[in-house]
Amino acid sequence: MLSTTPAAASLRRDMGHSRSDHPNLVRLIAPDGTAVGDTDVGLSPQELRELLRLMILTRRLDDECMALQRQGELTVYPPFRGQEAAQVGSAFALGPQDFVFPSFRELAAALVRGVDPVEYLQYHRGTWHGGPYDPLATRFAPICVPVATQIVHAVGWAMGAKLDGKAACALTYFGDGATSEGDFHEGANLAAVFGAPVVLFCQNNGWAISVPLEVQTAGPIFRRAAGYGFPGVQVDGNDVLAVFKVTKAAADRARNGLGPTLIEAMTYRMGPHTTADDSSRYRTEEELAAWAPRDPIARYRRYLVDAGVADQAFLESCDGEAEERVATIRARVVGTAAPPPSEMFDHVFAAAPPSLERQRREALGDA
Amino acid sequence: MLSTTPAAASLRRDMGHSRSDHPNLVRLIAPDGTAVGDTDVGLSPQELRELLRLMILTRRLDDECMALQRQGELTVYPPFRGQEAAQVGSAFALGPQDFVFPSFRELAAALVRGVDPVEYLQYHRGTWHGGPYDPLATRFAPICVPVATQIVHAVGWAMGAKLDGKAACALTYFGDGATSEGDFHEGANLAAVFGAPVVLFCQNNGWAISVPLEVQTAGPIFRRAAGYGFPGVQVDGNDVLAVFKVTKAAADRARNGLGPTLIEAMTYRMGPHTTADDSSRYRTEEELAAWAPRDPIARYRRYLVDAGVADQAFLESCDGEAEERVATIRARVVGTAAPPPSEMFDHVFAAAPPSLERQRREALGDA
Amino acid sequence: MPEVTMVGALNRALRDALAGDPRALVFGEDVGRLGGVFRVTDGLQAEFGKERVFDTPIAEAGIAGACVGLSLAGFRPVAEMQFDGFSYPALDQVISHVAKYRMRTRGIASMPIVIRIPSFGGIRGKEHHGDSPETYYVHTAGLKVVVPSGALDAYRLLSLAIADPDPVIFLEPKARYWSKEDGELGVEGPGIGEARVVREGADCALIAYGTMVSRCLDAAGRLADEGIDARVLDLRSLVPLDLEALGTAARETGRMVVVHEAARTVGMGAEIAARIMEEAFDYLQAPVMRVTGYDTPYPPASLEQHWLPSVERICDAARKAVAY
Amino acid sequence: MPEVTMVGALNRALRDALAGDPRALVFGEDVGRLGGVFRVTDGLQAEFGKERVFDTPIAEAGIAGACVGLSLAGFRPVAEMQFDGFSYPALDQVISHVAKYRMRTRGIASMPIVIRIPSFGGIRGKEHHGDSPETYYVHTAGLKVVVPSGALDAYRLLSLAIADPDPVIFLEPKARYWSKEDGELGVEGPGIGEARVVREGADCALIAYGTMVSRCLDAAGRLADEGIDARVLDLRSLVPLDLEALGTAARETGRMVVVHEAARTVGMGAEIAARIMEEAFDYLQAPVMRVTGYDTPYPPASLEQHWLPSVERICDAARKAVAY
Ligand SMILES: Cc1ncc(C[n+]2csc(CCOP(=O)(O)OP(=O)(O)O)c2C)c(N)n1
Ligand SMILES: Cc1ncc(C[n+]2csc(CCOP(=O)(O)OP(=O)(O)O)c2C)c(N)n1
Ligand SMILES: [Mg+2]
Ligand SMILES: [Mg+2]
Repeated sequence: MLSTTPAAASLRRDMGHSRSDHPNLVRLIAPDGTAVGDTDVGLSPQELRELLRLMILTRRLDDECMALQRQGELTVYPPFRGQEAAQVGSAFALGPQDFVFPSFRELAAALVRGVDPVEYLQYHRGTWHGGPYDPLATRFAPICVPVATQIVHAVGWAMGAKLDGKAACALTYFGDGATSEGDFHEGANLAAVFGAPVVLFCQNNGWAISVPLEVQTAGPIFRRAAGYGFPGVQVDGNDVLAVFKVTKAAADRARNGLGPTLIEAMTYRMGPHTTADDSSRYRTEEELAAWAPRDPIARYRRYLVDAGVADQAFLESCDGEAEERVATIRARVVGTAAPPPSEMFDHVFAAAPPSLERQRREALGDA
Repeated sequence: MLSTTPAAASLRRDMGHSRSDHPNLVRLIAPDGTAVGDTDVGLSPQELRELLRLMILTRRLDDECMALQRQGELTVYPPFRGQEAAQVGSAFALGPQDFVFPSFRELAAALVRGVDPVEYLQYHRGTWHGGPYDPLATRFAPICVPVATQIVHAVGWAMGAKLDGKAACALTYFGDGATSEGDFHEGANLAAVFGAPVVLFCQNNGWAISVPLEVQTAGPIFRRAAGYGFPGVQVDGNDVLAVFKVTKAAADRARNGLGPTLIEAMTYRMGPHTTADDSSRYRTEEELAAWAPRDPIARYRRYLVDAGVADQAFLESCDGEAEERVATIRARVVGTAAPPPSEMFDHVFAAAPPSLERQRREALGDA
Repeated sequence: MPEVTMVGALNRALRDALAGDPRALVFGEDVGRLGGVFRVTDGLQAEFGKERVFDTPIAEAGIAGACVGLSLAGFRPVAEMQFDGFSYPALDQVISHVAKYRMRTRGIASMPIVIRIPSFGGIRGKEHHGDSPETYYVHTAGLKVVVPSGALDAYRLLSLAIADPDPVIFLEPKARYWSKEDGELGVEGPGIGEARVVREGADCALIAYGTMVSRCLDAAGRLADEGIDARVLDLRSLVPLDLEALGTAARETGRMVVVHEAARTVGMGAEIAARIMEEAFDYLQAPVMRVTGYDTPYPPASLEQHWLPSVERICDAARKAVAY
Repeated sequence: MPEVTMVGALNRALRDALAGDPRALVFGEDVGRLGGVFRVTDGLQAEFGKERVFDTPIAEAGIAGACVGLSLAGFRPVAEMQFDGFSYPALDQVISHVAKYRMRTRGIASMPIVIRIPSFGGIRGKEHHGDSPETYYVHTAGLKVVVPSGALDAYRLLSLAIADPDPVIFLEPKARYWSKEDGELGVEGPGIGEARVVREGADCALIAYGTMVSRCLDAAGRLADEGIDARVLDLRSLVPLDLEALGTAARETGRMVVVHEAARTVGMGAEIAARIMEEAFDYLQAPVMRVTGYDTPYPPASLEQHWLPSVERICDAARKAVAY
């Protein structure tokens, strides 16, 4: 039944091998750390180092979350290992006025945006839905599990920003699998028609749980954009500078009133779909091995060191800081208890109607 | 709020003026009836005449339906005037093994496919939903009102035809408005992934009720296809030979295992959305006047006469036959009564469960 | 006192909301230049501009989802779904987000959304143009659901719905669109969550909403001729439900008939029967009767009079309840 | 006798259907190579090939819509929605087409579709992974809706559902997936539309389906210790509903408790309360009690034990009914 499309298959095979295989792919740093494009993306040395620091920190945190889940401190956790550049590079390109609409795998982006990881992780701890960080204060919408549904929220917010005449954009994260949903399409088309300032950021990590890209779509995802009448760009999602550059350009474009952009960041999910998943059931060791040398952190570290922007001391400080911060996060996560059951009734409506008040009493007694 | 996209606006403005305005448009006969492409599409003179006969007949029938509605014999009716070439040319390109999934404005296509117009019109008479012609025998699915939903049915049927190894395709009709729905997208993407033999036939008539094309989409519709990884073609929908040609090619392609094609037929709805609509509220006399000279029937009639394929006698016979057939249809439509109320209960399940049987007795007595 | 149709009253409520709250927006399919297929939004785009009153592509999930994003941006979206049967593509966004966003964000993100849906049958509509979608919404915790039965209350309920901090599904009974009422438009009167006794009566109570309220009044008239004194309760608000009013009616009459167009199974009639049992079991003199649409798809126009609750069916049920 | 889990029994039912009917197809998200996120389709692709058991893109409306087209092409589609909360994007296709196609075509076009949906809570799942979607389907005329409570009946019901000429929504209680039963798998026994008394009792009847059946059995055990002899009825089939069995239970015990996880308002409990009143009003000694999820979104994992009907809540309701 499955007609493996040669285009999609070769895309996955070639991705990252050499740039010329991939005429459309934006890449500034090759997997071996050498510059293959203009790496002056307008960032200061300190900012360049900051990108590395954030990737090291978030990876360390990701690892810790896996451990926390194994130890029963989180109910389930979807790791982003391998996707650090895609998330850090894109989130770093936004300003404080912009609003992010994540999917469910964007802890790294959340951290970059200043969301408290402990509050974020309450979702995976099973103590609250969505966050429960403040989405309005952080300008980071709640974790959104129904695939692709958050895309339309981002478009709606962007329509509002445009109505308000604000120079701000929305950026929404979603996966390759999400592009098959009707909501992706309705969102993209609405964004185009209303000229909404939104960046549609697809982390194409090659898999949607066990379903490979070629079962998800028969054409490169970035090419969808032309059909809606806005630009689509494919970027090496493991090249943090390239991701930063295309996202910055798309966000500027949006804020300047030029409408949406679709970014397809080619990356790879090195871990399982979630801690509940056994990815050895559907993908090969060879595929994993082929992606290992394209690691986003190793590549960028080497580039920065070679360029003289980062030295050994800096690298060590990153590791040290990560260790420390993650220890604090762990302690706070482990320390958080379930909310009182009354909260089930508190937030359904601004004011609970009498029938719900009765149910609250039924559940909790007259307390 | 509405960002009128120049591309879409100029498309509507230019459509039909001259071919060179429109590099992508397939056109064989210009609005003035002169050939502007290779008009040898593999049809015999008799078949060429048949196309004209069918267009004349269906337009006459369309007019009659409008009259029937005004006289209270139909509850509501969506006219297709102006779209005869799009429907007749495409339906004529299919074989008996193919299956059509219409929207709600395809009476002309239904007639070409051999559906009894009287049974078809029961829908608009309010005596039955969907048809009630036999969709399996006629290979013409029931009228489908929820916009775009039929597209996925067509894809499902085509997946089945492919599984059965049949050299058959599905063709689904939908409007420009339908392309904004999630179901359009999910259907197109599924079709691509499964290589389903389906022709996605969009009658772009410029309007979705009162909403013009440029509010519906910011890019030409046929260009969506590339994003899914299959061909998209834009055709002059008022040029019956061009429509036939591209549809035949797409159907052949599908039956030969090469997967889906998206056809965007540029046409115009000369009448109101339905008899319940007052289109003067939202579109101008000038726009209507600009489309009048691009009439699909006048153009093709002149072409056939000039080419010596049709003569005055033939044209008169067409009119005469149309008059006669439509009179019969009218008489039969007017003669059909409502079905017995028991039918409300008869067709919900293969066998009504006891609780529904009770409701039947409640409604109808123990009869 | 001026006479107003329900369409006119709804139009005025939207106009007043747009004028009174600069954050209110009205959008949907054909609500702009056309003024909606039922003209409920007539003239609003001309008056308030294309930025605040606008047409969307045909994308119901997109419309509902955009409401969520616009709410986060501080707007008050008032969206239209063109018909009951075309509100279903938006159900996922409504169930998964519109209803849950406040809960998910622990009350931080309000969803002051109104989704207007011309609903119910009785206008000889085509398939998908006569559905009663209330159960889908009423069962979804986090939504309020209201249904006006006449013009004045339509103004009141829509004004209150737009002002409400929570999402309100606003079901407009198409068959009552052209019904007229005399009186001043205003929001004074019963709020969301309050039912209204529209006819006093001591022998039994007819419980209804939307189009069925006037049908119950007709039935009550006929029953009066037979010596049966029927009370008629207009629920107005399906969520929250006025348990007080239901309990009172049950205790005072002991004989209850619930009337709605929706299919019977898990329709509002079931909920009301269950609630009445919970509220007033000892007062019930007869089982709560349900007069409803049948458990079949809405039938074609030519059969709808056999499907919709008729005055006769309502009277029959009331007679049975009284005679029980 | 062999011991089988519900997952194993469902897997066997699918395998037997694929083997027995060359027109049967199994598809959905991750049902192929992975064998489904719950392994219900484990090994089926290897055994029957990628043509008959296949993964789809993440497109629930597309999956449901494809079922319609495949039915017209003469297939028997057995589709999976990955979770309750992800079945909603397909609601439009299910309500507008899957449920109505037979009616629309006057019985010419059968829709022998099964849509399997892992459902309900109790597994400490994330948001959208613990919903009880039955009301949406039960209210939609034209669908059958069944829910097994144990492994053997899961085999029977799924086999019957696949053989059924009409669309069946097959809700699989996730919390029971790993429950085990001893016995031979077979289709003999109660059909779709028949409830089953799983424990006899004369003082009151507990009505449940899915996960709540075993909880009711636990409650009945505890009640027995207190001298209350509770009958437990496993509904199995929500549409068609076994009115006979409900009527009998009501007449014989006079005290009824309905238990489900879904939110209370217009949940199955409402329908059952209303039906029982219609069937057996004169026999009722107490109002029908509802023990249900609350009218709130399904809570986070850490609170689910406060939300789901517990043995204690069920016992309380039964005590109240008996003492009424
Ligand atoms: C509407 C919906 N359908 C199904 C699911 C179950 N599901 C969760 S994640 C996932 C795969 C998503 O793949 P992709 O979009 O590529 O994101 P990734 O997991 O790779 O980050 C699926 C099918 C869901 N969450 N929502
Ligand atoms: C899902 C859905 N939403 C809304 C409608 C109401 N409606 C009926 S026809 C129509 C416009 C369709 O436009 P288009 O697809 O261009 O087809 P055309 O009418 O031009 O043939 C709309 C909005 C519908 N039938 N279905
Ligand atoms: Mg992915
Ligand atoms: Mg159109």
